[in-house]
Amino acid sequence: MQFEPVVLFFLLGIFAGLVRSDLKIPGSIYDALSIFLLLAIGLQGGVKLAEFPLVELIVPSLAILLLGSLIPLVSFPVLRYLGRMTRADSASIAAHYGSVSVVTFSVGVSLLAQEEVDFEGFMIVFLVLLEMPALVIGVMLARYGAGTVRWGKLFHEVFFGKSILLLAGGLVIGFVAGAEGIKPLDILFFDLFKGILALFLLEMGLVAASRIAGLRDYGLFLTSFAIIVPLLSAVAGTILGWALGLSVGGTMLLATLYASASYIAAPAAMRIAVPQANPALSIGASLGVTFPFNIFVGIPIYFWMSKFIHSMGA
Amino acid sequence: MQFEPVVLFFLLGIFAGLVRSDLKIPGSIYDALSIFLLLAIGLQGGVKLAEFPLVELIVPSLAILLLGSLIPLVSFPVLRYLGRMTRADSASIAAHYGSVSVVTFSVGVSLLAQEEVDFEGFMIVFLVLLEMPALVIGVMLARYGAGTVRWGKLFHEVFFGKSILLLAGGLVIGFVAGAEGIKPLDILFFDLFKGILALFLLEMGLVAASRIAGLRDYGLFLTSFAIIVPLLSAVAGTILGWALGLSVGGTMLLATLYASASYIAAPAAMRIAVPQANPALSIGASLGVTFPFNIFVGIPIYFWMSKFIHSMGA
Amino acid sequence: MQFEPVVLFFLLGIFAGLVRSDLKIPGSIYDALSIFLLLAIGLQGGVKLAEFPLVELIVPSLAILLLGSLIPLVSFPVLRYLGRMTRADSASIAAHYGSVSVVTFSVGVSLLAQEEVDFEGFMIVFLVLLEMPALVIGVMLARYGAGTVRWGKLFHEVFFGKSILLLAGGLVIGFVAGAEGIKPLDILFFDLFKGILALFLLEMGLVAASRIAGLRDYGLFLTSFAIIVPLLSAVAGTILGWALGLSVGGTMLLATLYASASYIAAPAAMRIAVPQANPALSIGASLGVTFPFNIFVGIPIYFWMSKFIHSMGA
Amino acid sequence: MTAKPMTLLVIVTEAVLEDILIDEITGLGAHGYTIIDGRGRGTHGTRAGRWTQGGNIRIEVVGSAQLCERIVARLKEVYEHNYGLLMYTTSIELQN
Amino acid sequence: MTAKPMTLLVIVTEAVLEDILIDEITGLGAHGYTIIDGRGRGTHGTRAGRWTQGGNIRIEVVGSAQLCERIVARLKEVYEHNYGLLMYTTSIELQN
Amino acid sequence: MTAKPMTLLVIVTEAVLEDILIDEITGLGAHGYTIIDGRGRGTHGTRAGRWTQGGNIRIEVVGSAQLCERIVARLKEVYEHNYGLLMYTTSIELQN
Ligand SMILES: Nc1ncnc2c1ncn2[C@@H]1O[C@H](COP(=O)(O)O)[C@@H](O)[C@H]1O
Ligand SMILES: Nc1ncnc2c1ncn2[C@@H]1O[C@H](COP(=O)(O)O)[C@@H](O)[C@H]1O
Ligand SMILES: Nc1ncnc2c1ncn2[C@@H]1O[C@H](COP(=O)(O)O)[C@@H](O)[C@H]1O
Ligand code: NA
Ligand code: NA
Ligand code: NA
Repeated sequence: MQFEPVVLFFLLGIFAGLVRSDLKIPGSIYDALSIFLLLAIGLQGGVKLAEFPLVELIVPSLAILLLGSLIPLVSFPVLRYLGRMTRADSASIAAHYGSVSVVTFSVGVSLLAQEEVDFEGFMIVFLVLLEMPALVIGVMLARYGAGTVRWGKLFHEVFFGKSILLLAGGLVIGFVAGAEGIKPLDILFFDLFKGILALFLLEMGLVAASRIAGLRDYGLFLTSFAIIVPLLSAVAGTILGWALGLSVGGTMLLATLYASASYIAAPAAMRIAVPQANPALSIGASLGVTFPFNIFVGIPIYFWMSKFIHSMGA
Repeated sequence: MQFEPVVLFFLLGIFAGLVRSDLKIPGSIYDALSIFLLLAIGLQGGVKLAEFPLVELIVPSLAILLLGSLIPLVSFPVLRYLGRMTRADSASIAAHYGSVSVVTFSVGVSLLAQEEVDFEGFMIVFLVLLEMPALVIGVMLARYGAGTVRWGKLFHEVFFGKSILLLAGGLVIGFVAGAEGIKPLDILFFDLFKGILALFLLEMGLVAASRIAGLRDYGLFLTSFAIIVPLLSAVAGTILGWALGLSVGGTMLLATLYASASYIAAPAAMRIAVPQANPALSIGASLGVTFPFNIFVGIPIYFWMSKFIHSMGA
Repeated sequence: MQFEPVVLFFLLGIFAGLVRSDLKIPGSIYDALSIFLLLAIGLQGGVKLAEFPLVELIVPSLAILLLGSLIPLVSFPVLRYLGRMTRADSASIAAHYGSVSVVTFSVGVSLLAQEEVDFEGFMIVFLVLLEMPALVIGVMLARYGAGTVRWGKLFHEVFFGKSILLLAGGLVIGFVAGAEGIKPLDILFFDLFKGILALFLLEMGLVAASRIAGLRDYGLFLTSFAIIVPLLSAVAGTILGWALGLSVGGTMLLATLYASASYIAAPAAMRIAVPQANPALSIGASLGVTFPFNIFVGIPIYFWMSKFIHSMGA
Repeated sequence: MTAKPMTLLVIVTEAVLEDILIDEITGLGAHGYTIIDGRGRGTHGTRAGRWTQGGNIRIEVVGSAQLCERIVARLKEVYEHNYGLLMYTTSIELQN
Repeated sequence: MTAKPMTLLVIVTEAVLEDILIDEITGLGAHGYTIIDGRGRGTHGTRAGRWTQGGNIRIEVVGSAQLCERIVARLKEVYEHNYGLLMYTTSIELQN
Repeated sequence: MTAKPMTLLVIVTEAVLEDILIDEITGLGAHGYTIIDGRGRGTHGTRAGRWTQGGNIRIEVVGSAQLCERIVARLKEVYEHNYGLLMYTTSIELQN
């Protein structure tokens, strides 16, 4: 199975957290690292997108969005009736798993670079597209028949929230400037990318450690949910990616997107829009179980699945 | 007209600000970026200066300082009598426009690099020299015949304030160490320069957006002032640069220096030394009008002017 | 004598501090820089260590630890009886000088790179090993026959404190990933190292300046102690390094380690474990005297000593 | 001295509510407020301020007793149930 | 209104004590606390907050007068001698 | 308990004044002060703390009523007119 050194920093962070080290990444540095990652991912996608006929993206985008929307819609009844969770918690968790994680995606990109496998630049467009709809679905599930939602505020938060804004902004800048215009920025946004991802994973490990500690409180059901749903979503993503004619790398990244759970955009949005939900449950599952699972086990599996389905098809 | 991709980040920042995104560059990151920019600009200048006979700088320095001092002296009566502003506001705004902006200068340097046009390293000496006198003139204009000024505190603030200190410090380090000694630092201070300038412009855009929103309060007079004075100053700078025998790049940078308005050193100094002045007016004009104008329209014009006057002279 | 441009940034920081400039490196940036330095030093060591038979390190490690433990044990009576300091102060200062400084070590590494002199990668293992025992000895000296020590807390603080954790964590990651696996991180952790060290030294200068100002309060005894003890420790380190068969670079770094005094780990540990000690004395000596002495005078001397003893032996 | 007796209301709550509470407070008539970042522990657990949105804020409002009462009543009604929230008042002398 | 009279205890001390004092305070029965970073000057000199460990923290505890007394007594006994420490109390109305 | 009744003076003002006000306060006889960074809104508009110099600071001084009166009088005279400034006092029990 493929080994990506960058995940060692995540392990170091988990270790530091578990032994209660005084190591802390200051909040402002964490913010700066995430601004960097989002912009860099966007720029990388934009540069690649510039060489691509955009209209050809419409059909695959719709297909990917449709399948992506099924994830929260299927997760909700599972959580609500199988897991006997409150309506608010079920909706909030469903939204987390329907949305995506930029860092998980980045580790996937990083593994592909390591393995020298190419991927379609427009995958980043899907990353942007997939971040949003699940949040809206989550809020609708939570409020169905009850109370009013401040939709305006929610849409604003989602569309102009910093993650979409930086991803989409980077995409546009990369697209407009093109590979040539971006060149003087390459060293910051491309060459340093992996090192900064490593530092980010260090912090992720620190935070995940505090979540892992609380795992037993969430129970067996939620822990299983946090592993099985990503795996099934990845299978669906692999099949769809292959059906859409994506490359091995692109198919693997689509599976990774479906399998990943949000822990930045979704928690903030749900805390405001579905305040009755207990944030410890949703963040605990997505950050304490799904994120490490994807980093260590999932991504190599999704890579293998993608290679497998492509070798079958061939 | 020349296009410099780095300004796209400024646009993204303005957009984020106007749509009231939650995107924020943490204060400490902003501080770190500006420490970096100031040091890097200083180092770049110092390295180039090391290859230059310093005595030859005395005469051009005096000429450039003299003409530079005219900017606040001419602006003051215009603001006071044509614009009917208070003495304090007129003096403070005059000081902002007499002083210079390091980021505007950096965008100019960046455009020259893009166009592969060289410039004299000692331009950075002028950047350092021009930052100060206008502030002193501004305070004198404000206090003329009234009250006492804490000159000691003001001079201390200006000479040992962080912007001069880092610029001049970088200049001296670059000068002492030379191109060879600085080499191991190149990758941080030279190769990353433009990427970090891009991040800085993102934050500038966010802040400029909040100023642009307040523009209508400042009125037509101040808005026109914030465009016309830089243009006229740039014309004067172009002529002087050409007369002093500067290259096309050097002439363009001198015009840019004259045209730029301070929004870091001047606001802090004026808030202490001329507290009666309304900071919203001076910062609004310099950051909400002049800075974007220079970035998008001014610098390409100044470049064209410099090429024009040199082709005429030839 | 060798000249390392990076120390010019330390001078700039001292200058800025002495003239009371408003220059400040934000706390979170300082934290980020130190996290970076510790990880980078660890990674560099780990990569080099990967090519080395580990068992051969056991004997030299023990010898180096033993001699290192003598430094606080000898310093304590000198401070207590010659310097007439309190038991707590003597113990705390002894602990500072028995422990080591990562930045001093980094400047040594930097000088070796400048001079293109190689050194043994496992030196970083000694850096990790030497940080701890002196702190434990210091606490024992302070508490001998008096009160109880929270040993559990102290050991936890020392072993899982961020400096050891990042150094050792980097070491392990570098060791596991190897030169090949670390390659995509090279540009961040190796190529940027010296530039970031320069920024760190700028902040060190700012802080040292505030300590230098208080020097006269510490008196002649402590000032002399802060120069003579490092010099003697370096002599011992040079002899031991040569006797252990280390290269010129390795010998010089061992001397530098012994000569350096802690100003991060030790102050934090002593403030908790020996609260009666006056932190102004120990930090003043280590940061206000020993650190600048080592940077400007000591390291070139230790380099010369190492070359001298090796040329004698040859 | 022209000190005016006034009420100081201190609100400690989740940072995620900052913008919303600013709207509430000024909407109810406060002429100003002061906000400080912090961390803490209460009945809703520990908020260590590690994550961008995971810290506390401490809002101070100086105003009339009636204003403070209105703000307290509104926040109790809408936010107390679902969010970490601590509110207390004390009497002060406004000096300017 | 259901305001309950309570005591607010404010402790300003060295940042290095944060974890230890949290243990003390909650060990003595406090249900919560709020911590804010700061800087300051006192009889132990200036702590400008420049170094990671070199700043002050300001801890607020809302509780009964007895609780606050217990905390004050304990901190005076153990920490006052060796650490920078300021403690004061005032009476407040807890609003929730 | 040896609690001493004292006055707490809280000053909220522009960060740019920090060094100057420290000189004023200690010059008027304060033995100490505590400063915290913040942001806020008042009659001089919003200071969101975005720019280095664009935030507020909150200064606490514990002292005698006379000291606090002197500081208030001085700050009103010199700074109130041109700078954002809020000052209030309350009585506290100093516990150490
Ligand atoms: N007894 C207390 N003393 C001081 N601060 C408190 C207290 N209880 C709660 N807080 C603060 O108020 C926040 C929200 O409280 P809670 O709703 O009880 O979780 C906590 O995170 C603390 O910062
Ligand atoms: N009179 C005072 N007013 C406000 N804060 C004070 C005062 N005295 C001390 N402090 C704060 O308490 C900390 C410790 O005080 P000390 O033990 O006197 O050094 C100082 O660093 C200040 O932040
Ligand atoms: N009513 C108030 N309640 C709490 N803080 C206030 C109030 N009014 C003003 N402030 C604070 O004091 C600062 C200066 O006030 P001002 O001079 O009114 O602009 C503001 O930026 C706020 O942080
Ligand atoms: Na997903
Ligand atoms: Na100008
Ligand atoms: Na040592």
